[in-house]
Amino acid sequence: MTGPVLELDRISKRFGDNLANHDISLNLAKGEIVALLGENGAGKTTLMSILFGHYMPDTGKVTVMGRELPPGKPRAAIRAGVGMVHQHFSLAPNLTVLENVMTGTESLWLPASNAAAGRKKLLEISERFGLKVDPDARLGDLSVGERQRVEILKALYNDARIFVLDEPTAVLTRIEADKLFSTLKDMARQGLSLIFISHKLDEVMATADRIVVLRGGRLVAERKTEETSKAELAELMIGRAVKRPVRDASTPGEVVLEAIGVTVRAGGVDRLKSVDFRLHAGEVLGIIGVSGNGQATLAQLLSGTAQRSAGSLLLFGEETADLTVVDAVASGIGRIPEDRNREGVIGEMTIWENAILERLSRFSRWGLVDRKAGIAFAARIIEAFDVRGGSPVSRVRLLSGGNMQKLILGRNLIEHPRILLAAQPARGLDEGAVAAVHQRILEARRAGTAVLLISEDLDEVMALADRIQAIVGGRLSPPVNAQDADARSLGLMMAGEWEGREVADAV
Amino acid sequence: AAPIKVAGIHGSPVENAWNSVLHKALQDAAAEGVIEYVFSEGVSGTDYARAMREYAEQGHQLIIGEAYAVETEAREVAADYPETAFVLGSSGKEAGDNFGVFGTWNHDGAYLAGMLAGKMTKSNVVGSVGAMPIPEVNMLINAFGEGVKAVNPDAKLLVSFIGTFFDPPKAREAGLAQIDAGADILFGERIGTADAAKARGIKSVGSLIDYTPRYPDTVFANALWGFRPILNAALADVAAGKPVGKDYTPFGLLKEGGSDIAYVKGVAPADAEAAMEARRAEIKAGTFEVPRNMEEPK
Amino acid sequence: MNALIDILASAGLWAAVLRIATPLILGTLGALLSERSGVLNLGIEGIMTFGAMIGWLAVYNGADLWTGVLIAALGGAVFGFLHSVLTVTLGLSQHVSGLGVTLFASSFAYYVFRLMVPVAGTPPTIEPFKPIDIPGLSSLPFLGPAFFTQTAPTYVAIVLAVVLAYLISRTPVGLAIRMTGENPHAAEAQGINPMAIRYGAVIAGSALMGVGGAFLTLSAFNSFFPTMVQGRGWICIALVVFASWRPERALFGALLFAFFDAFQLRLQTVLSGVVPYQIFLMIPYLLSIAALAAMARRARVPQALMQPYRRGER
Amino acid sequence: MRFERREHRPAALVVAAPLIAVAAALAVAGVLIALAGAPVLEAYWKILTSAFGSRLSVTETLTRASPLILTGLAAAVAFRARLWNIGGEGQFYLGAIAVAAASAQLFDGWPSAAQIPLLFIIGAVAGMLLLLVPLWLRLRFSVDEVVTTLLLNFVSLLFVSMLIDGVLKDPLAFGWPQSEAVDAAARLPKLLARSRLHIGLVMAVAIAFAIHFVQSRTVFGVRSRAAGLNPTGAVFAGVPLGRTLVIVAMISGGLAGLAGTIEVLGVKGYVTSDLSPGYGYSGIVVAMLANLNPLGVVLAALFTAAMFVGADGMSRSVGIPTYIADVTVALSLLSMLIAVFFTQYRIRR
Ligand SMILES: Nc1ncnc2c1ncn2[C@@H]1O[C@H](COP(=O)(O)OP(=O)(O)OP(=O)(O)O)[C@@H](O)[C@H]1O
Ligand SMILES: Nc1ncnc2c1ncn2[C@@H]1O[C@H](COP(=O)(O)OP(=O)(O)OP(=O)(O)O)[C@@H](O)[C@H]1O
Ligand SMILES: [Mg+2]
Ligand SMILES: [Mg+2]
Repeated sequence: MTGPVLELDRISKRFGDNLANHDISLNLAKGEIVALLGENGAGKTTLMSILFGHYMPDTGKVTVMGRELPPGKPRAAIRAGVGMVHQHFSLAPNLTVLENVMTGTESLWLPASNAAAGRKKLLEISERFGLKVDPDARLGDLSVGERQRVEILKALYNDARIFVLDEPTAVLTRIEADKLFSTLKDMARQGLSLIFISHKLDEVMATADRIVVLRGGRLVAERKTEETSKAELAELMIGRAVKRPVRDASTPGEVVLEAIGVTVRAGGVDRLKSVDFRLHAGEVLGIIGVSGNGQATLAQLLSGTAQRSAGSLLLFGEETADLTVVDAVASGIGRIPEDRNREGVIGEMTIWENAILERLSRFSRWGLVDRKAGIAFAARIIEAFDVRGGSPVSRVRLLSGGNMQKLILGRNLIEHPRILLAAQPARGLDEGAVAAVHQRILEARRAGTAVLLISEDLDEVMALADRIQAIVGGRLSPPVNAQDADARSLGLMMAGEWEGREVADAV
Repeated sequence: AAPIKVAGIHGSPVENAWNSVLHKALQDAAAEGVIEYVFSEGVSGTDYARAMREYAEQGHQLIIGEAYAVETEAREVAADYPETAFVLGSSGKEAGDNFGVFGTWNHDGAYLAGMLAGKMTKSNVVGSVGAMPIPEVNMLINAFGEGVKAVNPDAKLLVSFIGTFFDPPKAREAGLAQIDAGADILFGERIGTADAAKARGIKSVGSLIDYTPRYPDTVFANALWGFRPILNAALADVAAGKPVGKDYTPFGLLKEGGSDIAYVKGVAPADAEAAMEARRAEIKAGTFEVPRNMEEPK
Repeated sequence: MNALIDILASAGLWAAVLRIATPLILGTLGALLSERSGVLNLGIEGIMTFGAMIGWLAVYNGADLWTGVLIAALGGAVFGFLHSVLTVTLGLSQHVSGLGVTLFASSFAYYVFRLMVPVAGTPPTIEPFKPIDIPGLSSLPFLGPAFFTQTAPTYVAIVLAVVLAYLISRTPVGLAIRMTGENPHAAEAQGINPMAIRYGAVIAGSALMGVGGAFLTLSAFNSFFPTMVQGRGWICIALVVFASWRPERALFGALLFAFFDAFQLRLQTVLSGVVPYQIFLMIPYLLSIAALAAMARRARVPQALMQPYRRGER
Repeated sequence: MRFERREHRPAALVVAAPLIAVAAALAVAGVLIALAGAPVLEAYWKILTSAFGSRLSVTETLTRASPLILTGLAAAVAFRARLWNIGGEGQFYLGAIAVAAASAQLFDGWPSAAQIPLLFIIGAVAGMLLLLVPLWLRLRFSVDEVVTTLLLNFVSLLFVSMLIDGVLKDPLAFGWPQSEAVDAAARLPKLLARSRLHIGLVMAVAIAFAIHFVQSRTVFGVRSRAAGLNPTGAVFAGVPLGRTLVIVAMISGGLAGLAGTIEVLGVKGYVTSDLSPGYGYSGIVVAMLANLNPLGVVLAALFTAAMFVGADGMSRSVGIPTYIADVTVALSLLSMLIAVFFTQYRIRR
């Protein structure tokens, strides 16, 4: 074989006082798939952004096919055959798929854009790699999975030989993810080289040829996949062994929350269709399903941000009227939102303000905020939940995702809520953080909190939940006990395979 | 005697015809050594009172300007600076000893120009474009219309207001609209009107200043207004230490040599010119008075 | 009623529509180009003023008319550059910077004008653009006087609207501008430099605004007056919205507004004072707000409008 | 070259930046003054003395600052909650015309003590109403308010111009388009005789302190900030977004309306269509200069007013075109914006 297609040579990058990358060197061979692993904030995205020219490295150079890339020029990287699928999608929602793909691919000074040729090329590529799209669809109308496809097509369209995918599966379901990885392997077989970033060790083990681990901005290990294990990788990432906790047996208490025939209508569509469930004290009820099937609405309903249009909701045995955020918080429902950056925190506000925002009335008198009490409350959370990276008066924006999540958990759990609503609580977190979050949820369960866990992650649900219901097209399956469930049967449920029985139950 | 220190405060840029009449008279006086002249232009209503006070505090003896948009405040300022003489264009009355007023009464000239236009129109429609229907503009347009009707009772007068003092392109459009509506002579209270006439090859009448040099083949008559007689009267009062709290308007009348008609001979029919000159003599002699109608022309 | 029909049937009305619309077309296209790349340019009122002044001043000092137009474009471009530095490079808030540019450009224009042209009665004049006679077309009955007796800049403005519509929807650079206005991060990921695109769009747009202003002094009239732009720039901002950021609709919007204005001026000659003229002047603003409300759900607004883009910041 | 956000702002820089900005603006203005053939150093001195050098100049500076403080606060309050109210100018005029109408038509002859407080309320409500329209469009149709508030300025000004040319026209104003004068009892007491300075200044400063208190200490302050910074997050935390924005809009529009009110009651006595030399727009710049801090608004408004009054007076003293005043103000605003930026960001490579 010829030399590596890509060489990163002694890359360093500093943000303020924060050393994001330190002296990192990395090679990639033709047809190879490398996985980049590391905790949140380890510097993975930074490294890839330097490779792609989004960021200027402080030192070091990037060489593609033997030619050094000028730093800080995405255009040069694209020309050299580097394609990047970003952690946060880089797409223009008001343009069509074809326009998104074609923009920037032609000389800007051409008097006309050759859309016909572009369409032909796009369709060819989508055919060849089995990535089906409608070139004329408005991007904003596509689902997350389809957008992911467009991102990949964009890179392929640019004749990329080297692919960088930053947490490509973070927002995909298991099924979509499996499809994605089979496409990626196919691409590698066709001679492309890939680097992907992931926190999911299963995917990494199943897909990568080689695994590179970053920690604290440094490259700490490099392993051939066949020579390593999930346990070793987890330890390399975090510097110690981590094991995800699993629930132990317990007997559930009385019913604290019951939904009977609840329907939620939003935007002219029934997002939840006559769903029933019961939540007991001291148990975890897992709601599993492919994203877009109504779990967000279910979470909103119980968070107090969406209202039902039919059915009844019994909270601690009593019929509730419309549940508002204030009611929910006041009646002891702890809420962990699905999107911590958008919903969970206000990044520009301080940690203490974020800690008390949803229970402001308790931290105020005569409409005046009790700053002292708020700071003390935040300090207690930081202490008890091991939130690292800030003091009560520093801005939340400065916390990493994992620590942000700990803060959110802390502000909900420190007061021992009777119900905890946890929506995708470990999404995007690294192994260590996932373990910590799971630990907290199980502790709460042990203390008698009723936990409603909404997740797309089968492993997570099977590890934490006592009973499991699947959500499909806004309908909830009847519950199954976790010990009776396996991946296969849950997969069937997620595909809606309970319909026959459901009718029987309802009679 | 030492030149009198005079300050001019112009609410508009001094290009504006009305202000340019004041400005020119003041500049001439300064050139002759009669006064020392400083000025501010484009002074908005909010700043006007401050400009007055600043000049008063700087020791200017006479302040010339316009009170139209600040009638109340201007009088308050004058009351605060009794040592300074204020003579301002105003729609109101004089106040105290040191606040004199003057109006812009060049309607005599407008009437006379109307007499020429009335005889010249073939379509029997004449147009007029004004800024907005304020009394002095109304009076001017009405006088022009009276002049037309005096010699041609069948003629019709079109009137447009552009709603602003400074939009020559708009005045031009208004003029063109009137030509489209049949007018074949335009009275331009606002600059820009004559441009419409010029574009369509018809004649037009100017106001306040002599527009003929600017539009030689278009503007054949102008209702001139002169500020020098008013200024001289005010200066004389200041020099003599007499109160200026009076109305200086009459010094701007044709009778007093303040206003007049300037026209290009031979454009209007000879008999029309003769009739007009006869009327002009009557006005000078005081035997004829042009009606002063300040109602909004319809 | 007959009077109204007479007005509508007069060629003069339609000729006036084109004339009144010209500076609005140019200004609207300029603002639109800039907004399509994600930058709101509230400097427009001042930039038009400066263009009106500097274009006229050049011609007054001996340049020919088209050179005057070019200089107005350059003058506009300079202020576009200033606005770009503030909003694109520094990422300052666009409306604040725009208001600052308007204040600066207009007062600077007046100051320079006053220094260069010491007052002498009414402002001096230049020989403006003359209506061009298009053989065959100009002599057509009704159509000729209505549509083919304009000065050259009017035709240029209309052609520019078509060109810009084509540029934005059909060319690679148009695509790049649109993507930058929708999501600059996406543009950068495609190898486009969003900063450069924004600079280009703002500067080119400002040049158009400058030309729009110069139309007032080089064609609609023949001298410069301080304050003569009279809010035409703000109308352009409204028209961009009314046009939902599409050049061909901007052309229509400018013509529609000019129609109201020309109609209003003619209506006065038959029914003076019946409808306050202010009502007519409010129309473009109210229509734009209504258009916004009607189409807001369809999300035609460039999504990154007014969002600064800073490299390497998340 | 790239800019990096500073996590900590060096105190020295925060002090030095505005000084550098003013120096830069004056340097450029100096070139223009020199072009006009005037002595530059004397001109600088005159700017200073015309703004602060005499009883007249000080009172004039303060008089001009009074409405600016209020329009500046109006912008600052709204911007804090990410409500882009560019409509201060229109709200100013509606507030002004409302009090002019009310005083002349309804309260004629009422005693000051009854009339003035009511007029304040009426002026504020008029401003509020004008801002509630774009807010409603935003909440109901998600129409961006930058453009709607901007456009409503022109609608509002035309509306006022229609009124003062129509039903509210002062019959004693000889046909000039202006409103009837407010009742003498409605005029605000002067702070100093023989000046234009009125108690509106005291009120504006007091309001700035009140708003500072509300924003930093109250539940509403925290909520409105949250709503501005991250609406989705705020809703999740139980902040009633619509209600919070409505209150913010009422405060913001109300303040701008109040600015118009004090200008009519304190200075002019009636409404004309040139009542405001762009107070609404300058208020936005003032708010930005102050970094949206209510107390900073007071200083920024004083600075802006002093710059204008100083440069305007200077032009009269040294005999150069008056337009230099606006040029100087524009230059200092632009350079101040840049300076504020560099206190928040540093250059990296
Ligand atoms: N634009 C930026 N400005 C300042 N600091 C940054 C920026 N981007 C990254 N960092 C810093 O660089 C470090 C590495 O961040 P990076 O995004 O590369 O982490 P990551 O490994 O991709 O994490 P994750 O797994 O959560 O995506 C972070 O700790 C952060 O402090
Ligand atoms: N714009 C920024 N400026 C400075 N530091 C930043 C910036 N963005 C992120 N950081 C830093 O980056 C670190 C990691 O941030 P990052 O967003 O990658 O976290 P994360 O764990 O990856 O979150 P998520 O899981 O949601 O992606 C944090 O410590 C934060 O301080
Ligand atoms: Mg991350
Ligand atoms: Mg990352």
